[in-house]
Amino acid sequence: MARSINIIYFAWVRERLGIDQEQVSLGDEIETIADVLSMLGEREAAYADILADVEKLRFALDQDYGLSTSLIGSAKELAIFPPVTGG
Amino acid sequence: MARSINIIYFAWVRERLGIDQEQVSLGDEIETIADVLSMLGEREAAYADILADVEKLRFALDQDYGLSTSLIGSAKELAIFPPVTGG
Amino acid sequence: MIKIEVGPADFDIGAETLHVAGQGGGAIASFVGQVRDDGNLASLELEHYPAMTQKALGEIAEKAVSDWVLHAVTIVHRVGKLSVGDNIVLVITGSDHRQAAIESCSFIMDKLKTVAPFWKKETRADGAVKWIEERASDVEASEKWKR
Amino acid sequence: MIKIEVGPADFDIGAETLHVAGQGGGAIASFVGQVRDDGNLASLELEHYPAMTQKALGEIAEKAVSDWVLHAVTIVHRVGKLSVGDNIVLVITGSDHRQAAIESCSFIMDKLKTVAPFWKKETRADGAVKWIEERASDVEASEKWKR
Repeated sequence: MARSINIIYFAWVRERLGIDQEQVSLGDEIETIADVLSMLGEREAAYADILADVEKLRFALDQDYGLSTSLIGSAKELAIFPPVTGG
Repeated sequence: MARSINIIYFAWVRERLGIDQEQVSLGDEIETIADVLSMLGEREAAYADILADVEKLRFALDQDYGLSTSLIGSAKELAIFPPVTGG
Repeated sequence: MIKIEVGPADFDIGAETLHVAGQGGGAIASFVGQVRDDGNLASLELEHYPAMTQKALGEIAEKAVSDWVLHAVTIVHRVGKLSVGDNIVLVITGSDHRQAAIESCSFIMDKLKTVAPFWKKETRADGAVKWIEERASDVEASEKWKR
Repeated sequence: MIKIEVGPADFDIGAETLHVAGQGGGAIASFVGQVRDDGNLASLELEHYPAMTQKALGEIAEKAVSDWVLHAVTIVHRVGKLSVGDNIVLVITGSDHRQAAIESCSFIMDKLKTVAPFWKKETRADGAVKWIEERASDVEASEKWKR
């Protein structure tokens, strides 16, 4: 059965991609956040460029921080953003 | 020439002595704060009792902290009080 | 006892302090962060991740309450467009003891800086726009807590 | 830039914070100490040594300004008869950086507690009267600064 996830972008990631969120279907081979990033990059070259440096990105699965190696599991929302700078 | 100093008391020192300040003449033999305490105690037994434990007292000469061994010098005011408890 | 507010509205430091003080203890520590005038800043835009912000701030506050003996924690963080001198963030902690109040306030700010999903974009007087980058000193300050 | 007030009058935390914030920087830390309700406290009387208080608080503030980069320091300390919940002391520091603001605020409170010539006398609900004694934890907190 096809899984899907809502991917949500913030700050310069959102601005450079030109999109604030998108619903994406995940094939069975997609296990980790890194897999999602690869899939997005293969789909569109601009994504590969913008999301290339995972050191400059932070990730949250269903509003909890994750790493690029974190398993997507049954998460409904993946957020991709730069390091936070509030306060 | 006779020296004199104003001695000023605070908190329970003031209450137990029953006086908030007094002008006291100092003989030439009076060099340190401890000498002043001894002199006061010899003058009046109640003072000896109340000022007996220098560990429980703090001293200031002209509004700067001193120790019982500090020299009186030309100070005009000696304050005797318990450890401070503000804030 | 934990109060968290995130939104465009400004806050009233005096009123928020009274609110914390009213919950007991005699020691209230607070920190206010404002938009700092560094010479040619025109404005600051604060973006956040609404679904995650409340949760992240709530977890920081809960951790403070579990690690120090506190009567109250208030965190207010503004979002949207702000000008030089405007309030950005307010953290207030109330305790029986001043060290607990001050330390926990410092802890909350350090964690908020590195964990809460806010992003600042600055516009310079000449029109240049830039997303503020993470500072190494903030990461160090956050990591030093070991909690 | 250094403001020190000692007297019976209450203080307005919001107004005092604005005063510090108005002197620059974007980081304002404050501490408020109040008369704590520990169950049967009726009132608190604060005595001080007027000629020395201003000097002692001034020296603490000057030390803070020399050891941290601060735009402003405000210290307000009340004297006279106070009731449960009343404000006693307010310390506010303003800086470009939050650690400088928070640390210097903590330093000022620790030094004030052990150096500034104030004494508290408490009256219990049953009429018992007692001068508060120095706490070892306050002495330790003051000494840990090594400055």
